[in-house]
Amino acid sequence: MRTAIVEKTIDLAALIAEVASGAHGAVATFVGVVRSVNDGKPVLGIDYSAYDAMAEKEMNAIAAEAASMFATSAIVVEHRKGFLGVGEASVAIVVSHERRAPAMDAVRYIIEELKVRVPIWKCEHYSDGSRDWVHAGTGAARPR
Amino acid sequence: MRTAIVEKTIDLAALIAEVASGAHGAVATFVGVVRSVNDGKPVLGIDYSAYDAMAEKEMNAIAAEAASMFATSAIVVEHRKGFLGVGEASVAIVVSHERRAPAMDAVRYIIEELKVRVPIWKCEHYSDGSRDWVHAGTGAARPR
Amino acid sequence: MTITVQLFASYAEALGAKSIQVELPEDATVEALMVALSELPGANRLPPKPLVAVNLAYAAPDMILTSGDEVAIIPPVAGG
Amino acid sequence: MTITVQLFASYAEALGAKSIQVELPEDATVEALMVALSELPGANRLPPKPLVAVNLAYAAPDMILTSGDEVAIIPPVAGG
Repeated sequence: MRTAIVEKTIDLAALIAEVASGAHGAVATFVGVVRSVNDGKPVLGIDYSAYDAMAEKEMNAIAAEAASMFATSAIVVEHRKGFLGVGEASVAIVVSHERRAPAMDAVRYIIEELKVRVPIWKCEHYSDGSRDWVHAGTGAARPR
Repeated sequence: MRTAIVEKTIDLAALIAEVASGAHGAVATFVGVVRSVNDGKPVLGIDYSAYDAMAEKEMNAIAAEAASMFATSAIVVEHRKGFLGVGEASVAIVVSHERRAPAMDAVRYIIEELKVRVPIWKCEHYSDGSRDWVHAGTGAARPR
Repeated sequence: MTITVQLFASYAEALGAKSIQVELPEDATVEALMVALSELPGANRLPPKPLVAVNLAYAAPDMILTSGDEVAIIPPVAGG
Repeated sequence: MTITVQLFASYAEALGAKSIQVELPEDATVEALMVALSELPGANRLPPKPLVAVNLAYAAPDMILTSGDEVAIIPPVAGG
């Protein structure tokens, strides 16, 4: 199990190789990608920023929860920060498991939790020169 | 949308590149892998065979159903046949979508349907020299 | 009419052939084909009601066969 | 006691700083910190009850702060 905030291009094949195992029959992945259009506005790119120490702690907690709930420690999560152009991967989640259902369930759990709990922000830059903070999450992360 | 029975190594990165798009924010994948152990028996590899024409037709029908249900044609499915060693990918499903939930739902729909409908068989070869046909699917595919 | 039936995987092994020819009356159904199959040597190694595909689609037992149909019996599938 | 509060993203822009120092009585709660924050210049651009993290975990309003705590206010998150 490994989670990280990274500043370089995410290499999905390397992440898959990191968790794959002959004992596992299933590898599920999710990759988030910067879209060219959001709410009808043409996007140049997204500047991701994070509260690094807390984001890494929270990502690690989420991965540990998934490892426990779905009985596999073959989990890797990377979230990128900095300026990303259209089509670049912002987040990648890879889970390898003996069976397919828990592999897919674990990926889904991790991305859904990451979206509401991990302190990462995005500032979208538009082709007209404007920019805006995106409030995609609910912000209603529960105190714990 | 593309589906195929293939005889060479599945290149997941190429499949992702095939369906990725600047308009899409999410790429979900599932890869099935030959396991080293099944039901406690050490496995050397699996010999996959298919009723090619029907398998391709059925895979294509499943992908078309997913494209309709989840509103994306950015779908690619490859299933390999022939003898695969432990750790080799037998099937890969990649779906790219504007949003994450339908991307993941579509991948799941495709692998679950593929498992019960597509006429592909596996003969597992064990390290003791024996082999056995695996009846993983229900065989209860519905006439249509 | 003569119907050629394709066999795959464990069924091909059980009957020792990749295809067999079955003689049936005109307008015979899939069910009639299954009865004819059950009388072949080695057929006791097939399940009593195997899945049948006609022209690349799973076929119901009451489907009427036509000369030239592509017919196959389908062992329990195990893709993925 | 003096509490250093880290600011991020839209909140850092709203207050024009990456961190601010707030003077609070001993045993002040997270809620008391929020009241103090709301009196700062530019605070009208923050929501009335922003999320607060103490020592890298989301904190309930009645949590008591201690000198040396790592405190941050957290804009609505948007990872992924």
